[in-house]
Amino acid sequence: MNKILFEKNQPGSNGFSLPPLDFPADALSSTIPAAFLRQAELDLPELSEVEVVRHFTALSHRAYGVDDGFYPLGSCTMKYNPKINEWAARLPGLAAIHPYQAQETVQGALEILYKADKAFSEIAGMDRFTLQPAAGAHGELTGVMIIKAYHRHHGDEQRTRMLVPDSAHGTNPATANMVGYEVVEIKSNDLGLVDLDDLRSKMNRETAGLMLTNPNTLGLFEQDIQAIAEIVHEQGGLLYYDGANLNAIAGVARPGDMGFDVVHFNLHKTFSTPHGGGGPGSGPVGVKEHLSAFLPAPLVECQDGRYWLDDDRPLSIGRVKEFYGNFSVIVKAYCYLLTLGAAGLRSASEHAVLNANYLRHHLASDYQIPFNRLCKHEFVATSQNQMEAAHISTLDIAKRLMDYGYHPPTVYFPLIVKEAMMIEPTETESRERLDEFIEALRSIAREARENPEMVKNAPHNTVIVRVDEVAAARHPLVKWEAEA
Amino acid sequence: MNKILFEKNQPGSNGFSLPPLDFPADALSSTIPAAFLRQAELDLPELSEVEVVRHFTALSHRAYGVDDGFYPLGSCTMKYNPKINEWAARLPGLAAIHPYQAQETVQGALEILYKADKAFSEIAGMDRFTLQPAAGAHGELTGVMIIKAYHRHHGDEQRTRMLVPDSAHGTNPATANMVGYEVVEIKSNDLGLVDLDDLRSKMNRETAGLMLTNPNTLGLFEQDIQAIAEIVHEQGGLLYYDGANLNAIAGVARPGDMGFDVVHFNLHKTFSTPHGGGGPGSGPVGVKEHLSAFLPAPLVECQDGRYWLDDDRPLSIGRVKEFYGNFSVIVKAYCYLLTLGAAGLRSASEHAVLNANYLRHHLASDYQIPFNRLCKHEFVATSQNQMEAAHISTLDIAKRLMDYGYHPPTVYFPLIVKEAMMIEPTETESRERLDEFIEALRSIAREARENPEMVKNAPHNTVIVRVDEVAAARHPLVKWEAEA
Amino acid sequence: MAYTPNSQRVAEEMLHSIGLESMDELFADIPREVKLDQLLNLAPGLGEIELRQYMQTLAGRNLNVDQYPCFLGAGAYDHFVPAVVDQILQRSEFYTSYTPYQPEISQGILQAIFEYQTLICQLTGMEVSNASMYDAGTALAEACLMACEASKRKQILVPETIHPEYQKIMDTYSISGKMNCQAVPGRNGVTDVEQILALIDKETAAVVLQTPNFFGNLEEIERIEQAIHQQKGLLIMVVDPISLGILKSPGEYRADIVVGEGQALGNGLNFGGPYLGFMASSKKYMRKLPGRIVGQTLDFKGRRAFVLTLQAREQHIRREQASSNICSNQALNALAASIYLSMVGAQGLRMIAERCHQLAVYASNEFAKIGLSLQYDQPFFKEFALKVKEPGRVNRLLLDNGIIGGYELEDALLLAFTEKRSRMEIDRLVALIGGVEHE
Amino acid sequence: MAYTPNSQRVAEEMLHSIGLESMDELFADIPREVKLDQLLNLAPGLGEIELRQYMQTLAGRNLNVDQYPCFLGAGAYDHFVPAVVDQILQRSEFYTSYTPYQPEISQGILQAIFEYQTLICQLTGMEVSNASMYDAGTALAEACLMACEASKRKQILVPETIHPEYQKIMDTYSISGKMNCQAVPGRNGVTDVEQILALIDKETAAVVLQTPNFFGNLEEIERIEQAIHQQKGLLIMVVDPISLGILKSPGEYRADIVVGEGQALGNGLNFGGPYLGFMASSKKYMRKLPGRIVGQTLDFKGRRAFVLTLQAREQHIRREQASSNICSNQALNALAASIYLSMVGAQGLRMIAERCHQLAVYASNEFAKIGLSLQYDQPFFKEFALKVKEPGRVNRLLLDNGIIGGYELEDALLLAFTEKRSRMEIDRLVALIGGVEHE
Ligand SMILES: Cc1ncc(COP(=O)(O)O)c(C=O)c1O
Ligand SMILES: Cc1ncc(COP(=O)(O)O)c(C=O)c1O
Repeated sequence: MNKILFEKNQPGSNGFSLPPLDFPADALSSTIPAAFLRQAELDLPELSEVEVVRHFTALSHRAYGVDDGFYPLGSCTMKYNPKINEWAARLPGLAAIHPYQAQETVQGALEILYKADKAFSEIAGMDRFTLQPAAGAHGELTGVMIIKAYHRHHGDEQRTRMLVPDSAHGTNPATANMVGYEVVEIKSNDLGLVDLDDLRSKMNRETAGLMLTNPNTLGLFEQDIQAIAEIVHEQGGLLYYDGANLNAIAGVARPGDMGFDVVHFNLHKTFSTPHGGGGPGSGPVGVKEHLSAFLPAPLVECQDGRYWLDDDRPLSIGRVKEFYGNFSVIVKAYCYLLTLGAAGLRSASEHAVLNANYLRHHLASDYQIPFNRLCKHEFVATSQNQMEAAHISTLDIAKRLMDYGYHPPTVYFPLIVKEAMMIEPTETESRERLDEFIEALRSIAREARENPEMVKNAPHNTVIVRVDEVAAARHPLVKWEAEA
Repeated sequence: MNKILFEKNQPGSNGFSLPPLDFPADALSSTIPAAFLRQAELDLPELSEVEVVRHFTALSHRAYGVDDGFYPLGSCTMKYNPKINEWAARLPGLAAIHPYQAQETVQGALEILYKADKAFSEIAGMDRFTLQPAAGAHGELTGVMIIKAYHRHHGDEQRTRMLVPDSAHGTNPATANMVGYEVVEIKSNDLGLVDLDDLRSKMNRETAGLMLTNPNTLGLFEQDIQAIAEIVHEQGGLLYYDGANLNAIAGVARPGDMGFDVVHFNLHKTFSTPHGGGGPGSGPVGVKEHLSAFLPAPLVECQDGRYWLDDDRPLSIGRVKEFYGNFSVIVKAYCYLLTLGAAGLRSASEHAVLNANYLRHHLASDYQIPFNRLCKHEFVATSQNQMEAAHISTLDIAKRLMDYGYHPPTVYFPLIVKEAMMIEPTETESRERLDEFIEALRSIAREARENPEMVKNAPHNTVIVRVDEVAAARHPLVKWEAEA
Repeated sequence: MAYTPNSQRVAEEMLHSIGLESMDELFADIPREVKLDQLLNLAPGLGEIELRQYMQTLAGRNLNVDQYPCFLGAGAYDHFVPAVVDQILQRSEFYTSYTPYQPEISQGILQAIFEYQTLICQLTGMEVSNASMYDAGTALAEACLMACEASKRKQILVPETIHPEYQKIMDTYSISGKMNCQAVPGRNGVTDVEQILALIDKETAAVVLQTPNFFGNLEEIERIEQAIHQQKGLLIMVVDPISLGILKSPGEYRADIVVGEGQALGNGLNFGGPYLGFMASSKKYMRKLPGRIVGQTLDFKGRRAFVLTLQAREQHIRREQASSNICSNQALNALAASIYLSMVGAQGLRMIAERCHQLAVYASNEFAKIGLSLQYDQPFFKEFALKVKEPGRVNRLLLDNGIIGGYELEDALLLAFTEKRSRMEIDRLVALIGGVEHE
Repeated sequence: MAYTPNSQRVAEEMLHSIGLESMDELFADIPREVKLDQLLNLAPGLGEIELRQYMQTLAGRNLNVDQYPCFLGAGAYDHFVPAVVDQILQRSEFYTSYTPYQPEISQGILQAIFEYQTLICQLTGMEVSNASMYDAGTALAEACLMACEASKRKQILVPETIHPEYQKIMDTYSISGKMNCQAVPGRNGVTDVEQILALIDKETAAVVLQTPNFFGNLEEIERIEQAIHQQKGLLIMVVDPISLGILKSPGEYRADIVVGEGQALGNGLNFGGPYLGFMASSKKYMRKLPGRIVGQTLDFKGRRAFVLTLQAREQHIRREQASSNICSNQALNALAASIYLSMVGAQGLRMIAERCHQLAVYASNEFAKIGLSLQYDQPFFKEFALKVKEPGRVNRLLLDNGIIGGYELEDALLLAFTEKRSRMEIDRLVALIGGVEHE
């Protein structure tokens, strides 16, 4: 049943055709020297159109999206992706335009970029945004490059270290490393927050700054954020805001007001653009005035109602992406902003936080919640109770949730919590959905006590059961090979 | 899990809004007298957008279309529905136009109607088409009304009978009745074809004509068609062509050349437009010159490259449909015609017939095939072998096919074959698909011998098992009622 | 481009496997005299690239209502359609499937129809709905046939305030001899109640009333309802589903059969189709309804299930005894209607209906301010006839100014106002029409 | 419009159930000084009706390539995209899902990526492909970092015939200090082979070669390949995937890492994004590849299954030791590429590549006929630089005549020819340019 595309090869079945050639054309070999021409066979599968459609339709039936149900994948903000935004991004006037068209022929597109920059700046409390970065990690990269360029510009070449909390997402340290910084880890304290003493002890003039997620990956707001900013700034460092968790506070508080110098947003999280099974995303980066000279070029400017691309930015770090970023994604996020407006944005955050606290509160009787106090848009539970009772791990619970029709939460992250289960409901889920989910998790807790094998061998109702990941990594088979 | 829309009602969850009112408006009661205003509560379910999307997405997962696999539903021509046609019909210039717009503002739409008429006429061997009818049965109705109008016009009011073969689709006799004719059934002979003697004995001057499907519902070409036409015409009758089976002969032979006076096409069969879970279809009706005055009005005419609607047709039967028919469906069919062209259309018929004969040939060893000779685009098999061996009916086999991932064939039709199983593969299926299907049916035949209960209790892998149809009809519950 | 997957080589192998040599032999049963000896006279096939460009060109020859504000109504309305609707309709499980004959594999479609039936009953206040008809006009014609059969009478009274196309369709269907449509002239834009009352007798199978009627005006129903029911005839009503957000439902009026054009419920204009006719009745007439009906039942494991039911009414069982021949209907359009109604909800529908009406009232007031008046002095819903000297000329001027004007009546323009229209657009409309009229 | 389903009443009940009184209390942990005390300065929210109209207005302010034939290329191409692609992409199971972390519930997406990887390997002739990068430019920058890490060297030789934006991205990424990009001037529109050969030494981590290069010309690879491999450096190639329908694949050239802009494979122009960078390498470098990789394995019942594999390379495991930070990639665009390649097949891709080339050759011949010549005398694929006096003026004239012209170089116009262009369009292009040039 479950054949690979290549196994469905049916020679001669492909019906594709081009318009008839209506001019004399010579053989390829007369216009391209033979040395440049392909000798190797090009072995792509041949399928009829209906078989292509059936193949991918069948694949879709083996996948699960937000439109299929509740998707409490922590840190990923799997909210509803509005359909009107999909429609808008597909308008020929927005989809069928070339990035190098004369600027007077793309005024509508430039206007969107310009206004998105303005809106993001307002939401972040920053002064200027670049829309080039293609995802969150790419935004981090851009932001940290800006930090480096800033320090260089100020002759601060000695700053070779970047502080990153131990609760941070893996992209944070990886980013710092990629930009050439030595990563210095900051400990979390008993409250799950940045340990100020540790921060103080590690922040110095050799340090470029601190990358922080706020609320952090435990879903907890860094209440000492002002102190943190002071410590970093005092030593000449800059504060980077990983906006993956912005959905907790958009319209309620602003990174800029907290003292952050650079921020990235994840449009594919907070701003409702679909994740696409792993992308495309968009990770715009905003900065305060003192950093804006370093933003990638070009930026869109506006004069007398005319929009234009300003590429004359001598201090710019350069370019981090072809053209102007993931434009269609930006269009969808912009539609979302227009739909919600100021009040809607705030209300979305409120409901996101309410939903998370509601789940946290009602799950606490069955699951250990290490930091069981007011959380923001997500929280971390663990399988400790179940582990103690019946050696049931977070992975087991995650797998069993699939049998109940759910996508599992994020698991084993953040690293500072053992057997972490990071649950983010988002604001687009109704109380009914949450209650059902609570019931499912309670039922699994019951099963863990009464019928642990059921949980340990889960999932049972999926198209495959658990896979041998170790074998996969040890003997990687990363493309299809015809059987000998 | 499987809740009805109304059971998902969540008061206050609907997020729909209108633009703000930017002018003063009085209360309704001041502009509409109270007697006209609704008193009864309007009880529609309230859902958030994501829940609407999830509801219908989940429903889609409990359905099966051509894009999900082989769909050999005889008489229904479940061929592939090309995606480019869906795209074309959704172009704002074709989808967002009002039927009463000034004709100079819809020249492109009128051109499509005009050219579709021309193309259908060429394919049918007829002189003129109306595109108003919304489906096959509606085409029949239109065609038979035209026949009646023709006879009336010629003072032939005494013609009160319509001949219909016993193998005909139910819509044929129902149509004749609906137009006020007495239906006279013509027997099929041992070859499964119209019994000429019976026809001769029943055709007379009180008879308006004969409704015929050719190839007929057994998938057999009425080889005596010329004699049939002569018998009917000799007595002043007219010959109606039910085009449901046109997919067998498009581009190979034409109803007009066979002597038919009126024909309908099913664009949702032969011309690849999707069936939509039961519609919309389109059933254009074509006639020979002597009948064209009776076609519904308006028709599209063309002069000097300008297209216009001609409503001045005094002999017209009138109108059978609002506006100009199911325009979007016609657009898709027209795209299909443009894609295939003359050679492609013929080739499609050839492959449709080849596929049917291939299946017939290779299934004959396991299934009784009452008329096991050259068929056209479909053929009828039966469960007689299985019935004799193990009391396994056609219904059982049909249900068991679902477990193998197939949509069942049409069953218990035509009525003249006991336990009929009408199989129409269409031309868009590959040999591999056919071979798999043959294998499945053979396997079921084996099961019928070796494990009959497996077949009798089928289906096993579907979301529900067989239903109690008798109870449904006896105590009809045809809308959702809130539980008391 | 071709959609046939079997290559020539494969086709030959298949032919051989069944003992044939050539494709031609597959057609050996067709007499030579009726077989084509050449290709049809059609253009050669196009690839997708060319088809795309060609269809774009044709589409470009039409002005569309996304570009030009549209005040045309007259039975097809430029109402708002949420993006969700088409997103769902494009799910191929829905649009590439056939009528759900096999319930085990079609529960999704059957349930959707069952929900549609329920929604239509809610909206109309009726007890039973079928799964849809081709459009309002054909639904009305079949409703009349149904009334004739139920009452064993033939006379249908049809006020001339009904949509002219519906009237034509009824007339056309009358060729059967099974019904007799008698037109009853209107008065001041509504049905002449006195005249109808005078005509109703025990020959009358049904009276048809459309409200809002073709001119947008609201019809008085009560007295006619009483009269026709007294004579044991039927009341057939034709309604605008959007209006039911605020207007009294046919159920409240005690109608026997209700039909209407469902296009406004989530279906685009599409140059006139596909739309859908909805059709509902009281339980009494359930077994006389044409078309598909889905019922709820249980599967043999006791789970709720849906299935096509009451099929004994239909052509494929009843054949020449069936009173309707309908087979395929407008299932996908009905699905659009269900999605639409789920998206807007009761409150949304009320808001939409109210807004349409408010905009129409606003427009009529603005026209009044500049001395233009309505053809009829009647309560209206979202559409009214504006008196103008030369409707054709007005429309041309509007078009020149980027507005799709109204439906041309004699000395009047029938103007429709949907919730998509804005005050600004109406102000322009009024100014432009005022300009011509006061020339 | 709102997407939050819980009404105020429900929200209050929820608050109470967790012991709170108001929404504000949910933010009690945020210090007052950093909390907003008013709404953001953003416009009030729009309903779908208004949003629709507004976005249509904005879209209407752009000229699009469906209306105007487009001869712009320079890294983004107006290639044909079959309708099937978007139909599939709109299936919400694909586009509303996250990265397939949980294999049991994501087999469809994992298999699609596995197929994508296989297709890219086939196309490039390489052994391993990742699941996609953001675009060609970032893929190239990461390929260079990868080469540096693999070779433990820092110098990257970058001919100036590479796309200028890719060069800029590489330069930007060099801020890390992990690599050093040395630009090497071109000669007559191609890499100056002699100069590169002279520069290659045992400090050289890699040479980057783009073919067809930014100017559309084909680069000579062999001698450079030999030299860099002799010095144990890497050959990184940047290729146009469409060209691989006819041109020698990087695998045949013995490239070590290959990247390219995958936009042309079924992705629309979208004003520059989202596109996708594809990235493949020989097996030797598999464990140094950035990004997701899907592998085939078995589930514990022995069924074929797919899973994200070799994750030890990635940031979420390796953290500050990871050489790339990439997390989300361009999965949906990669899916588009797979659908595209399945739709056209090997033969179709060959036909498309050939047609692009033929059209370009036809155009160059027509230009030659009227005395206009190419900037460079080199074999090209689908794009070439035409010498013109004032490129900006030519482009404006073309635009006035409904044609989207080329990319403006100094004294030249870079013109691209996809299979969507027709002889007629090219004839007009030639005539118009001829007109200005011969003024
Ligand atoms: C906290 C945090 N930071 C960064 C990222 C990386 O974002 P992206 O996947 O868009 O690159 C994620 C994504 O899950 C995240 O949760
Ligand atoms: C032979 C035949 N005639 C008529 C019809 C009716 O066509 P429609 O469903 O389009 O009304 C069918 C439909 O299955 C058919 O097979």
